[in-house]
Amino acid sequence: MTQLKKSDVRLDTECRPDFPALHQDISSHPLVYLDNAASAQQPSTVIDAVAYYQRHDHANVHRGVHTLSYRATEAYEGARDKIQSFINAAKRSEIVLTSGTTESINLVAQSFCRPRLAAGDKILITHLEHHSNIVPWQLLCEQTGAELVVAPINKSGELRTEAFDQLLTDDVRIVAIAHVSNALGTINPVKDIIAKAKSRNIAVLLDGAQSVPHMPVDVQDLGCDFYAFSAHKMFGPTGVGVLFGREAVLDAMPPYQGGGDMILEVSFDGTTYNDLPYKFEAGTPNISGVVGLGAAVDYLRSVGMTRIAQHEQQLLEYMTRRLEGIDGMRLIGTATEKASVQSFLVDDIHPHDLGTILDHQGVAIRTGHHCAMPVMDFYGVAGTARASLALYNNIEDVDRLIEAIAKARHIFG
Amino acid sequence: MTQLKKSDVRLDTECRPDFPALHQDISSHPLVYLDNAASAQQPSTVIDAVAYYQRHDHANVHRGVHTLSYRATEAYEGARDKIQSFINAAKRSEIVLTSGTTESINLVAQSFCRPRLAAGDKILITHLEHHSNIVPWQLLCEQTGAELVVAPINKSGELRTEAFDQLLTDDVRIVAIAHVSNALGTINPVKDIIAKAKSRNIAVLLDGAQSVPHMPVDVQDLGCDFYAFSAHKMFGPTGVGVLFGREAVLDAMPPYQGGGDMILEVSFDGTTYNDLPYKFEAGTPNISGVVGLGAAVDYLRSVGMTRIAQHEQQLLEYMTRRLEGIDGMRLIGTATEKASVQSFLVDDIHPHDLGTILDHQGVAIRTGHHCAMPVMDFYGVAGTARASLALYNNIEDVDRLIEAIAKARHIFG
Amino acid sequence: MNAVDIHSGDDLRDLYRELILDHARSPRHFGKLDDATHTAEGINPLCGDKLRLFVRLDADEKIAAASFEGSGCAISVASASLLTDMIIGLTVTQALDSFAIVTGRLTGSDTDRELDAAIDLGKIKALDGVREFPSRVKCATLAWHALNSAIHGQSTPISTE
Amino acid sequence: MNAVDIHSGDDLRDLYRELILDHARSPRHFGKLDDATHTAEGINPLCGDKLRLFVRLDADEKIAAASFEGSGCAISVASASLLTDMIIGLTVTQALDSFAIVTGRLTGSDTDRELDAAIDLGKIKALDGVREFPSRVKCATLAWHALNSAIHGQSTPISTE
Ligand SMILES: Cc1ncc(COP(=O)(O)O)c(C=O)c1O
Ligand SMILES: Cc1ncc(COP(=O)(O)O)c(C=O)c1O
Repeated sequence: MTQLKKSDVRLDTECRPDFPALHQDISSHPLVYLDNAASAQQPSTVIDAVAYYQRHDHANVHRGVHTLSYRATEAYEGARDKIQSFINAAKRSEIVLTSGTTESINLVAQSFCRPRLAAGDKILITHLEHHSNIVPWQLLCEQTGAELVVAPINKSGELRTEAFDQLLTDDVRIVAIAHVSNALGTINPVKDIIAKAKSRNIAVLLDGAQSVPHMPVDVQDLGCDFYAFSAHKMFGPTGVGVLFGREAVLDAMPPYQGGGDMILEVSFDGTTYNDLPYKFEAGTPNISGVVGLGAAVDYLRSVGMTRIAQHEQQLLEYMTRRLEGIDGMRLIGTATEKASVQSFLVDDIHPHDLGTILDHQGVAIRTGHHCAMPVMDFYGVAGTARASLALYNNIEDVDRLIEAIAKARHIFG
Repeated sequence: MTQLKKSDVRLDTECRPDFPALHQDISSHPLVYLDNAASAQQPSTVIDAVAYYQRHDHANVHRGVHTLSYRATEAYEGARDKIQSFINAAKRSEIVLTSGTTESINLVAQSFCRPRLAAGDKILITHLEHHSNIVPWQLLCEQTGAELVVAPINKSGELRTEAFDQLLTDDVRIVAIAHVSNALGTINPVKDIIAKAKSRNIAVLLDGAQSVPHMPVDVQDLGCDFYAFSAHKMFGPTGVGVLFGREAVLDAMPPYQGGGDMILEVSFDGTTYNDLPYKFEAGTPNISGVVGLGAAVDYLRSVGMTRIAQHEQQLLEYMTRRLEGIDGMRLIGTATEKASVQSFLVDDIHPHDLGTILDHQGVAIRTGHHCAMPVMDFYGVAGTARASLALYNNIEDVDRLIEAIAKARHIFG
Repeated sequence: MNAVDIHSGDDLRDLYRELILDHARSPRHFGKLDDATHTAEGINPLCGDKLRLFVRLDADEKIAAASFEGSGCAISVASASLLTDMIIGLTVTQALDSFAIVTGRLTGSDTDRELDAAIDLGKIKALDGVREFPSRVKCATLAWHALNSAIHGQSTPISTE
Repeated sequence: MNAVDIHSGDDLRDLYRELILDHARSPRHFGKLDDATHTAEGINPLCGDKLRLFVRLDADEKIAAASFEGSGCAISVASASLLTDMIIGLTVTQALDSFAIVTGRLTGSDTDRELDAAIDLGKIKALDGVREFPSRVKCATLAWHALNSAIHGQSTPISTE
């Protein structure tokens, strides 16, 4: 059996003890968690930071003069600073805290695009997007008469760049594209895309839900206008996400939702909105969730994004090799540049049946369309099985996956 | 010193031990937390339910076949059932989980109202609303040319019902009104208002952020179309809220945000939306927050909403009497029907200075405009000090408040 | 992986019995029924199962023919196949009774012995293994819900999520 | 409440010194300056403080007159009042230096001794008590930020939230 070098890439030995959920049995087998692209587990530091906040520091933020409110505000705004530095945004006002990637993208569709779109304008996405980066644009097109243009992919699951270039015409108002595909693992050539779009003054949104947990991300280096991601995929809590937006762009946008905190003055004669980023944070935010996200950022930085990327890269190669070794295996998503995700089908076992049999052996994978039905249509399948890695996964996890698949083939055999 | 009857209304003795945050010193004084209208503290059962979920059951919901995903889905959907029964909604599909009251109201403004509003149509609110029930309608008016009509209040902070009746004309498309005012404590005559609106076929949204934690709420008995509230004011986590909507009304609305989970099928030729309530829950929801909200509902039911209302009513009466006894006291908000909140000003001490001095004695109150600037304008003040009660507050808390105010008067004296 | 085999063999074998695998591989009455009097679609967004059930009622309210088409996991396909096998020849009332019985059996929510006795479940009992797999119950009941709505003449697709 | 008095008396008394209370009650240079050459508004959404600062620069870039109007808590009003007292007669450079020094002193982020030495802080030191009350620092610095933006000719209201 091929082995990874046991050198400094064995992140898992270092990190696994930090994640309580990994240390449990499922159907009497130690859990192997390979559903990280759907949602990752949390280290104790995140869980404890949230609980500590609730036990000691909770109050509403921003408008309070009393001690707890001050502490809550410091904790909340302190997390924003951590996020800013984590993705290297130029200013803290560029970090808008949302409820997740989905809300971040909807915010851009409604606040940035909707007021400036005319019938016939185009929005350019790709065929490999997550529903969260499709449906908000479809809704927007219905509302405005704009047209959704979809750049095609090839059989490996890679963007067809020559076709993309042709679709990138001057009537495109925004390019919205996944940094990393959740169904296929493809890493898109986003720097190229941004350069081409910028040369035509077209705005670019990157859906970073699947990149931020797995590789270093530097929004200034990328040069995109918007970058959206979710805390729960990067070892933080659910219900929290981030929209990075360039200050000049955010400044020119009307608010998304109305409510407390996003205003400076409200009167029935007229209301003035608050400064960035508060203009986009209406209502009481997910304070404890943001505190948890701050702790998750601390955790990721302490491990180091480059080491994480290396570890996962090697593990992905190992997993791909092992999967390829199985008779009747069909890998879906075989791009040259890939991260942390492998979709597949075995024989004609329905992925859902496969998922059940694997779960019965303690191996958690996701099965189905992965919120990327157009990708499934492209490959002519109803769904796939998907194993997705995180920093805590290891060779043993992959071996358990392979053995469990063998058992499924045996049952269906 | 007047005393409450020590009978079964001493809820606080029963409940206080359950709330860890209450048992700490602030500036070397035991904390007196009177900022509940801004955000309430959480019982251990809520904090522990969230942490337990994170340690044992976390995965993404709805689309997973593996055990953790199943457990997470059960926990999430189980909380929805609890909420349904708590507010007595007819169906679980009427319970839409949102990020808070603010998002709930924005959802109604954008999905229910926006597609059906024409220039000149009216939206009727009142002068005592929270910014969350003003600004979404102002944004909507800008977007559609509709007109925001504001029903006046009287000096006690009560809705002027005869004026309201005159404003309730047939061109009103929705009445949006607080069940209980967060700045003044006024309980609005919502059953009357709903009856009048219904007789003209006008939709009604109630902002229940300040009612759900303090009194029994039965949405079927009320007969409103929408009811919005936030978990963090009812002893649950931040970042979670509820929109109750009548099934027939929700059914006829287009989705609010696009993304995962709110669809049945996505293709570039057209997308079909999911059933209720999922149509309105795009993206990964705040799973742990919803689990916490479920635990908060369990907590409230175990204590009993009628007992809570009685306890707070008696404590509010006591607090009002004690405040009235202070020289230079000006009570803001003196409606006959009130709940759990008292705003006030003392001498010409700026509320913010008062807040600091009280905090220094361990007494946490909120000061400022309470996200209700039009109310402040109405009374001609820049802000007020506000003490707001919850089930765990007691006579000693009120006594500490009174003493702390005396100290402030002494300093400014 | 001996531990796995020893421990988990039974539940899984119970779920994926030969009869189930057989019906999944070679579904009976598969295809469109051109002269159907009733039809309904069932969708299970969880696994992407999607099937359409066809029923032809004859003059005396008996099910003269039944078929289904679509795709899904082994459990939902086998369940649909077993369903068509079973309901042909039943009266509408018996078919609705069997809907109630089967869904009740599988969800554990309803075990009306009286009904149970009245109708011969036959091979449908092969689905019982699904009870140990709560996340799969919806696969097993999908076709039955479609049957119910087909008979009641509902036209929108029903979803078991 | 003896405990309160014994323990917390000092910090609070330090914050609300007589000088501060005096300036809060009877602010100096209060009102509009009709011939102002520079003006800016400061808003602190936290407590609803809102004030407008007026400055008149004479030909040789000295501050010939300064005033403010608006409303706010004792700390922000006293701070504005002390500010106007202090800056009249300073050069623009000195005024900007004192902005840097005062905000630095109060936030603890910047304690440039050199600057400190060059300018006589005088009564401004009465604001030092605010350092023990981090949530109030923004009240104390509000007028100073308004001064800074007035001189730099910014026209949108500045907010210290
Ligand atoms: C009456 C009222 N409505 C709406 C809100 C907004 O709630 P949230 O900030 O949780 O969205 C609040 C609380 O601040 C409130 O008191
Ligand atoms: C690529 C991608 N985009 C968007 C999303 C949506 O994220 P969320 O559900 O957290 O809003 C996901 C995760 O499901 C994703 O993988």
